[in-house]
Amino acid sequence: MPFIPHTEADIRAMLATIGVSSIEELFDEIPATLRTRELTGIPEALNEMQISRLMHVRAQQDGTPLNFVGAGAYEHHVPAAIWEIVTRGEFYSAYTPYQAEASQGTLQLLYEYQTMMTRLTGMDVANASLYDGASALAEAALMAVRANRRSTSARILVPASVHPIYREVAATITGGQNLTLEVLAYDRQRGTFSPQSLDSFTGEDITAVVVQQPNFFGLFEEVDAITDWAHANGALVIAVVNPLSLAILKPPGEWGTKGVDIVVGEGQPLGVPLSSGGPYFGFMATRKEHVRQMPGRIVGRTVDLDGKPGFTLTLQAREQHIRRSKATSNICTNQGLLVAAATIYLSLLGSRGLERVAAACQRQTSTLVRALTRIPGVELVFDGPRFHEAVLRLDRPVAPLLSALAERGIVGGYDLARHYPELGHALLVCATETRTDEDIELYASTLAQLLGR
Amino acid sequence: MPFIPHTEADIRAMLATIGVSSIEELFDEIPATLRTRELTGIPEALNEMQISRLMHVRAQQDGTPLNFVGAGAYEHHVPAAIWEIVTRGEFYSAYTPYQAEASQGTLQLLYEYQTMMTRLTGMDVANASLYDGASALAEAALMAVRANRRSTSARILVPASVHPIYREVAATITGGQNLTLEVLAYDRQRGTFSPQSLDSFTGEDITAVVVQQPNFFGLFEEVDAITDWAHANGALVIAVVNPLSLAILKPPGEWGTKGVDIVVGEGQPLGVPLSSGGPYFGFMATRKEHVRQMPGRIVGRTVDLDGKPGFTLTLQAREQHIRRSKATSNICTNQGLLVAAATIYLSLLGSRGLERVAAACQRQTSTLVRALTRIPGVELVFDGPRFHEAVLRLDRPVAPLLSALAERGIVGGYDLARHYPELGHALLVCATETRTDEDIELYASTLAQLLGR
Amino acid sequence: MQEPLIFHHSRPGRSAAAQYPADAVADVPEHLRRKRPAGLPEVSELQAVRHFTRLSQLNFSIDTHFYPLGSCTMKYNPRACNRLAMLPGFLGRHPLAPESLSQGFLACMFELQEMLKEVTGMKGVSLTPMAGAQGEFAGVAMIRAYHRARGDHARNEIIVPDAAHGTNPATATMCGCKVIEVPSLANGDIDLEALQRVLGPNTAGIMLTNPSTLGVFERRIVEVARLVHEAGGLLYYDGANLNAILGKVRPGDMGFDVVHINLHKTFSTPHGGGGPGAGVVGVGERLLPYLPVPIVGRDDDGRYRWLDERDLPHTIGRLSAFMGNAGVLLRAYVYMRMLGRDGMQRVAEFATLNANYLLARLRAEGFDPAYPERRASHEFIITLKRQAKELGVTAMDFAKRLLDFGFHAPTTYFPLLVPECLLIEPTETETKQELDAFIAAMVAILREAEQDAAKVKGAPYTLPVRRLDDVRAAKQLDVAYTEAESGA
Amino acid sequence: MQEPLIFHHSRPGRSAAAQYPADAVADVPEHLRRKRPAGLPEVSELQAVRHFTRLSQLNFSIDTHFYPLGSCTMKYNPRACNRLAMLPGFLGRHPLAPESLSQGFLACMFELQEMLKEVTGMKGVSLTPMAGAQGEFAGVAMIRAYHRARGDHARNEIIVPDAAHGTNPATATMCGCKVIEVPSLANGDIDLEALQRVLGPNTAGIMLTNPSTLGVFERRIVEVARLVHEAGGLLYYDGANLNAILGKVRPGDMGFDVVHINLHKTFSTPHGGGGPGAGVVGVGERLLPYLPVPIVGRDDDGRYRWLDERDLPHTIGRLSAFMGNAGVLLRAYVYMRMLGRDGMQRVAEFATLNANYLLARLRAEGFDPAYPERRASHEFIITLKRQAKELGVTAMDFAKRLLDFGFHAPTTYFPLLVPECLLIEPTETETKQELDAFIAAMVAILREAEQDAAKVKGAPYTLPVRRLDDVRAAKQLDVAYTEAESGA
Ligand SMILES: Cc1ncc(COP(=O)(O)O)c(C=O)c1O
Ligand SMILES: Cc1ncc(COP(=O)(O)O)c(C=O)c1O
Repeated sequence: MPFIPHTEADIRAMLATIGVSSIEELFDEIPATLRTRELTGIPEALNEMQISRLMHVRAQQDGTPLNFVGAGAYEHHVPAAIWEIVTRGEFYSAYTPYQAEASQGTLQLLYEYQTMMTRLTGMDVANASLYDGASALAEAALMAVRANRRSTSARILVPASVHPIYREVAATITGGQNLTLEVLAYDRQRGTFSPQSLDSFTGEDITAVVVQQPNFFGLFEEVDAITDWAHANGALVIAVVNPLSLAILKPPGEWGTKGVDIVVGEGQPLGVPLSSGGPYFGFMATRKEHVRQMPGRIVGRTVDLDGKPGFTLTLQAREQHIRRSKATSNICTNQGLLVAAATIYLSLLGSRGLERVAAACQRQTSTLVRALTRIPGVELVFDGPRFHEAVLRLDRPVAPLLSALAERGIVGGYDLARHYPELGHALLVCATETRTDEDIELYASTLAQLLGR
Repeated sequence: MPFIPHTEADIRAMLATIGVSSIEELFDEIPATLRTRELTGIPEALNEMQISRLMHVRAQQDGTPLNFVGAGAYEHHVPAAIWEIVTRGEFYSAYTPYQAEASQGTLQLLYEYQTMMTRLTGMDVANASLYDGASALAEAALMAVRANRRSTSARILVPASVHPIYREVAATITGGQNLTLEVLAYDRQRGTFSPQSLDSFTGEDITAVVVQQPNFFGLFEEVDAITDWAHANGALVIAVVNPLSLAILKPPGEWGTKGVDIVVGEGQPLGVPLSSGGPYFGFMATRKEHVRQMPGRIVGRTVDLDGKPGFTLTLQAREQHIRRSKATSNICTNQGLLVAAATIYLSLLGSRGLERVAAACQRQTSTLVRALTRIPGVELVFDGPRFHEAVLRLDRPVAPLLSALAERGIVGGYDLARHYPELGHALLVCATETRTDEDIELYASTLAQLLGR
Repeated sequence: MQEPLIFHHSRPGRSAAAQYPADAVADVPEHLRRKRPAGLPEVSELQAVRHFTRLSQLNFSIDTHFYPLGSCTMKYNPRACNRLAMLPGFLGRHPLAPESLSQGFLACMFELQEMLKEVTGMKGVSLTPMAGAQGEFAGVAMIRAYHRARGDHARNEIIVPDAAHGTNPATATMCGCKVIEVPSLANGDIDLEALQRVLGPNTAGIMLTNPSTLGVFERRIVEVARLVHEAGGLLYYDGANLNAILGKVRPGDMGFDVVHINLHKTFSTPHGGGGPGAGVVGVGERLLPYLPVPIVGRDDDGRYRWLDERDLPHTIGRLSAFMGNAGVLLRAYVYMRMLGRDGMQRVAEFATLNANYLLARLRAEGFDPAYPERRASHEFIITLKRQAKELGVTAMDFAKRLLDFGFHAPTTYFPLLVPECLLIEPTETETKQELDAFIAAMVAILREAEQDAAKVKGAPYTLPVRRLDDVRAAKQLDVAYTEAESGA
Repeated sequence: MQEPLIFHHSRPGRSAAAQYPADAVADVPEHLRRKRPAGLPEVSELQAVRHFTRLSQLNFSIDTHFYPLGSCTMKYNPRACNRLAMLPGFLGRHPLAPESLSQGFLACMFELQEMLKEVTGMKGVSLTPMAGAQGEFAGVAMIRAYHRARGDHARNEIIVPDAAHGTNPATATMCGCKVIEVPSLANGDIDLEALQRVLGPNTAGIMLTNPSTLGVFERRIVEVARLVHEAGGLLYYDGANLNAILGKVRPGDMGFDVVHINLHKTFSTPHGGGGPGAGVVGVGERLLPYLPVPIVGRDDDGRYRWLDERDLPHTIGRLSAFMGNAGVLLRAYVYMRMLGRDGMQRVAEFATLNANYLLARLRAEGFDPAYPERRASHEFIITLKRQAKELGVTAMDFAKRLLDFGFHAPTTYFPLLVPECLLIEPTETETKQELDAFIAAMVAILREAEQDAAKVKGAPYTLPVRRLDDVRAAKQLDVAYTEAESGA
C-alpha cells in the first residue's frame, strides 16, 4: 500500500484497541446512502517508476523553447544552491511556524526576508508573502481602503499601464466590496501614465493611486510627481514594482517627497523558476503606521524565557484565525517556500549582483530591440529607457506569427491585441540576462524569414 | 571572485597580520624559475548561468536512448527519495568520518549498510565499500592470498564466464605482485563453468577459485559444487555477485556445505544511476575469521564515555594510514556516498521489494529474448533460467547493427566479438524492470526492420 | 545552537560572484535611479549555503518529526512528487508559452481536473486558487454571482458553524457578505434548530467542512443540505478535511454545490513552512458558469487548450496573474496517479484508523475526549480543561513539552469553542510505533504535570530557544533588522 | 538526539510499496533459490526518509561547519556542480552507450583532460582512477612498466619521505615495490644527503607531494628531481596538495614524471562522507604509452571517441569496469569551467593567505608551529607537545573540544613524525570571520586546558555522543546488527 505503513498485525491490534472489528466500522456514522462506490474515474495506481517515465515524457514533450516573453514572469538564472536548500525536508515539509520554538529556521529566514524587502523597497515593514503579484495588488487596494482613514470614497485610480491581468485580478478580488478601481488612460505617445491626467481629480476624495514601475510596457513612470500629487490630495500611493528592478531604480520608499504607502509586486524574479506560472509569491511592504492594516503573516524578533533572541509570528490579531470575519484578509497558507528561495537568492546576489543582473537584462532587451527593429516592418512603439519589456509593432497580425515562431522553438512574445487593441499589431517582447546575443540573433533571423525579409 | 569570500579589507588586514605586503610574497619559497605564467590552456571563467546552459546542451545532445545493454551496469528505477537525501549537504559535503562524534550520521548509516550486506550475502562482515565491482575482485584476489595461510602458490582460478573486464582489471591491479590468475574455459554448450573442469586441479595448491553468479552471460553457475570442490582442495572461494539477484538467489554464505569465503560485487544496481559508469561502489563481505585481512573501512558499534551506544571506524590497523606499507590495501577514499544511496535503496525496497524487482527483471529479459528470437536470424545461444542478460547470435556482424540501432535511439546490447570471438556474431542483451513490453516491442520491430525481416 | 542573522555574516564587497554577469551598466534616468545600494547581505556562496542549511536544521518537519497538527494533514510528501514536478521541462515553461508547446503540461492539468471531479462528485473544477482561503473566496464569489445572476440581490448572508476555521468568516467578509454563526450541539453536530432560525431570504449559503473541525462527521448532512437548499441557499464544502472521507463519501453526494480542496493537505503537496498550497475549486451544475479562469479544456481532436473569459463569459474572473500554483498542481497530479483508484480510499481508511486508535489509547490513559460519544474522523479533540484546572498545566504547556519529546505539537486552542484543546491529526502515513511513542510522551507529560507542573510550564528545554515572549514580540515590534544595529 | 537503527523501525510486512512492481515471480532452480527473505529492513517510505534525514543531521559537513581538516582540502562544493552533473541526460547514460550517442558527455571529458594537462604541465591524462590511491597505483604501475620496458628489471624500490601519506607506501607495496623511507630535515625539507644515500640502481622512483604533508614547500625540488633522474628513477607527484600551488607552479615544471590529482580536493568534488573521489593521473612524455585506459580521444573530424588497448598497446590496463567515476569528473569539469583561467590561480593564493593568516594568529596566541621558520603553504602544523606535557591535554583532546565549539577538528596525529600535531587547512573558501572564530575557540580551549584540563579531556559534550571507546570497538567487534538482538 503506497505510503501506508500498516502491517496486518498493526491493523489487527489497532482495531482491537478501538474495539471494532473492521476499518469499515469506523465509518458507521456516515449515512449508508451517501457512501461512495468505486472511483471508476480514477486510473489504477502507477508505481514510482511508471509515473516517473510518464512525467519525463510529458516534460520533454513541450521541449525547451527559447523564451522572449515576460509580461510578468521572467526567465532568470536560478542559482543551483537555492532549490537544493529549499527542498530540504526541514523547509519543504514543515507547516506554517505555529510552534515558534520548533520552527526557528523558517522564522529567522522570514525575518531576514522581511528585512531584505524593506531595504529593497525602502519601506519600514514587509509581510511574509501573499499569493502572487496580482493578488497582492488586490490586497493592497483593500488595505488602502482600511488604512486611508481620511478617505471614505474607496475610489482607487489605476493607470492602464499597470499589468492588465493584475487589474483584472484586483477587480475580481475586490469585487464583493464597495470599492471602485478607476482605470486611467496612459499617454499614447510615451507609453507611460501622465501625472497631468491626475489634475482632473484634484480636490476629489481619492483613496489611493496605483502606479507600476517599470510599467507593463517596461517603461519608467514619473513616480515622483504621481506620488506627490496623491499625497497632496489625501490619497495613498500603491506601488507595483519588479523587485529585481529595484536594484537600479529608486525604491518606492523614496518616491516623491514622502515615499509611497504600500508596495506590492511579484517575487518570481528572485530565484523562482518560471514553472508554468507558479508557485510564485506576492510581496507587500508598507510604512510602520499602516502595519496593523497589512494582511499576511509577519515575523517578529523577541526573546525567550532566558532572554535569548528568537523569532515568532506576531501581530496575529490582524489575521483570520484570531480576528475571523474582521481580519485584514482571509489569507492563511501563503507562499512560504518561495520566500525561502527569494531570501537565498537575495543573499547570494547581494546588492551588487542584483544590480548586475538588472543591468544585464536592460542590455539584452536593448540588443533585442535593436535586432528586431532592424527588420523592415518591425518598429519600436515607445522610445526611452526601459526594463525587461518593449512594445513592437508589426505590419501584420501577431498571433499567426507567434504560432509560426513556436513551431521553430521560439516563444516570441506576448500578443497585446486583447488588452491594448489601440496599439495595432503590437507585441510585447522581453529579454533577460539569460538570453545571449546568439539567441537574439536567432530570433531576429527567424522572424525576418517569417516576415519574408 | 567565484567561491572566494575575501573583501579588500580582509586581504589588507590579513596581510598585515602575517607581515607581508602582498599575497605574492607568500609564495617566496617557490623558486622563481619554476613559477607558472598564465594558464593559457584554460578558458576564461563561465558564470553559473553560462555553464548551466552549456551542460544542459551537452546533456541533451546525447538524448535519452532506450537501453538494452547491461554487461555490469543496470538501468533500474532509482527512488526519488534516495538522491534527495544523499545530496543533502550533511552527507554530500562531509569527509570520511575520522571524528566519529561529529559523524554519527554517516557512521550509523555505514553500520546499517554493513548489516544489510551481511544479510544479503549470508556472510559475517562487510566493509564500507571499495571502488567498484571490478576492483573489488582484484582486492578479493589479493585478500585471498593473505587469508589462505595453507596455500603458498598464489594461484587463483577464474572461469572465463566471469565478466571479462573484471578479469582485466584484476590482472592490472594484481599485476605487480606474484599472483597468477588462471582463466578456465566455460562450457560452450551451456555457457556456464563446469565444476568438472576443476578435477584436473585436484590435489594442486590453489589459493582461491572465483565464481560469478549469475555469470557474465546471465546464467546460473553450479555454485555448490564449485564451492565444495574448492574447500575440499584447500582453496578459498571468491563469489562475484549481483546484489539485486541475491533477493532471489541463494546467498554465497550458503553455497556448498560451508559457504564461500569472500563475496564481492558491483553495488550499482542498488539505487545508483548509470551515470556513464560511475561513481558506483564495490562491496565486499567475508567470514569473521578473515576480517583482519579485509581491505577497506569498517564501522563498529561501541559505547561512549557515558555508556551510550555510538559508531566509529574500527580495525584501522589494517589500513594504510596506520599500517602504511603493510596495509591490506592502499585504498583510502572509497565510495561512501554511493553506499548511502544503496542503504536507502535497500531500506525502501526491503526484502520483498528487492525480490519483486529481481523477478520483474527476469520476466522482462525473458520477454526480450522471446521478442528478439522471434526474428528469423536471431537465436538464443544458451538456454535455461537466467538473470538480466542473454546471449543472442545474429546472422551478421553485430557492430554495424548496433550503430544502426543507435541512430534510431536504441542501445541494443554489448558486442561480444572482442572478448568472446568463439561465439560468432554474438550480442549480449539485457532488460530490467524499467523496460516495458512496448519498449521491447519497439526494439524487436526496429531490429527486424534493420535485418530486413 | 543558534545561527546569527545573515546580515551578521555580511561584509561590504563580498559576493557569490559566480551568480551574476561580471559587467553590464544600468541605464536609468538620474531622477529615477537608486542612489545607495540596497543593503542586501554580502556573503559568499558557501556562507549562504551554510547559513540556510543551518537554519533549516532548526525546524521540525514531516521529514524529521511526527507532526500531528490537527486540520493541517501533515502527512508524508512523497519525494517523487517534488522530483518530477521539478524536471527541467516543467520548470522552464513560461506561463504564456503557446499551447502548441504546452501539451505535455496541459495533459497533466486536464487529467488532474478530471480526477478531482471524480473524488469530489462535482461537475467542474478550476485549478487556479492558490490556497484554501482563495478557494473559499472563489466559492463564495461564485455563490454570490449565482444569486446575482438570478436577480436575488438580497442574499448576502453566509452561515458558518461556530467551530469554523477562521478563513471561512474572513472569506465571507472579503466577498462582501455578512457572517452568521450557528452553534454546534454538545455532540459536535450542528444545531439544526438554530440553523433553521437563521436561514431565510438573505441566506446566500452555508460553509461547512465535514467532518467538522471538531473531528466528527456531521451525521445529518443530508438534512442540512435540504434545509439550506429549501431556503434558497447554496452549500459550500471546505475541503480542508477531505482526507477523512476520500473515496468514502463525496461532497457532491452530500449535497454540496461547491467545494475547495487543499491539495497541500489531502493530496500531500508540501506545506513549505507556510505554503505554497493550492485550493482548487469544484462545482456542481449550478455554479459551472462562474468558475474562475483559466481552466484546461480538451478539444475534439484531443488537443488541450486554455479556456478563458471567452469560453466562460460568466466567470467570476481571474485570481492570479497566470494559472495559480502550477508546480503544486503537478505534485498533486503525481501523488494522485501514484495512489490510484484504490489508494484514494485507503487514505481515509488509515487516517481514520490511526485517529481512532490514538483516541482510544489516550482516553484509556486518562485524557478527556471533547466528544466522547463520537467516532473520531481523521482527527479528534482532547480537552485538557480538567488538567488545567487541577494542575495548572494548559494545552499550551503540553504542546511545548511535547517538543522536548521530539514531537511536533497538535493544533492548540482551535477550534476556539473547546477549552484547552488539542486537535490531533496523525494522518495515514504514520506507523503504530510512532503513535505509541507519542502516547507514551503524552502520558509522561501528564505524570510530570502531576508531580512537577513547573517543569512542564517551563518547556521547551531542548530546542534552539526556550519559550518565546509573544507579548513582547507584538508590543516591541521588531520585524526588520535595522542598519543602526548592523553597524553598517 | 539519537536515532534508532533502521532495523528497529522495521516491522514484518511493511514496505515502501510505490517503489517496486506489484507482481512478478522469480524463476530460479530450486537448489539455487534463496530460502529465507534477506532480512532487510521493512519500513515505509516516510520512515526511511525520516530516518536518513535525521541521521544526516548528526554529521558535521562543509555545508554546515568549518572543517579545516589538513591534507583533505575541505572547501565549498559548489551546488551547481552537483545539479549539473545530475541532469537526466548524464544520469541516464549507460557506460557502454555507443560513441554516436555520447558526444556531449565525451566533449566534457576531453576538455577536462586538456585542462588537467595544462594545470599540471603534463603531456597526457587518464581520468579513470577512482581516488587518489588508485591514481598512485596507476602512477607507480606506469613507472614499473617504464623500467620494465627498458629491461631495467632491478628497479623495484620506491622512495617516500617519512612524512608521506599512508597511501604512498601502501601503493608501492601493492605494485610489488620495496618502500624506502627518507627523513626530512628540521626545517621540513627533505634530507638530500639521505636521499642520495638511498638512490641507486634499484631506484624505481620517488613519491613526493609538494608542498609536503608538513605544510611546507620543498624548496630544493629541482635538485631532488635532478638527483632522482640522474639515478635513473622517476618522480611521482602526489597531487593531494595541488590546491596549494594551482596556477603558481606546475608538477611538470618541477620535474615530475607523473602526477595524480585528487579532484575531490583541488577541484572541489564532494567527499561524500568517504567518497567518491577521482584520482586522475597525468604523465610526461616518458610515461605516455603506459596510461591506463580508457582515455577520450578526438579524431580529426572533431568527433570524440574512446581510446583503449588497441590505441595504447602498452597501457598498464584498466582500473575499473568502465571509465571510473564519471559523475565526479563531470563535477570537476563544471568547477574548473567556473573557475576559469584566473580563478585557478586565486585558489592557491587565497588558500595560502588563509593558512598563513591562521598560522600567524595562532602563533601570536601562544601555539607552537611545527616549522616556525617556514611559510605555511595551504596548510600548516601546530604541535601541542608542550601543552601535552605541561597540561596533560593532547591534540586529541583539543580536537574533541573543538567539536563542542562548532568546528570540525583539524587532522590529528598526521604526519606521524610531528608529535601531538594538528594539521590545519582552512582552504580558500572560508572567510576571515570564520578563521577568527576558530582562533577564538582555540584560545578558549587553551585557557580551559590551563584552568580545567579535565573539562577538555572529557569533550565533546554537545554532540550526539560523547567520546567513543575505540578500543572496545576493535576488541568487542560489532560490525553488523544481529538477528538475535533485533528479536526477529
Ligand atoms: C478547516 C480549514 N479550512 C480552511 C483552511 C485554509 O486553507 P489554506 O491555509 O490553504 O488557505 C484550513 C487550513 O489551514 C483549514 O484547516
Ligand atoms: C597527501 C595525500 N596523498 C594521498 C591521498 C589519498 O587520496 P585518496 O583518499 O583519494 O585515495 C590523500 C588523501 O587522503 C592525501 O592526503
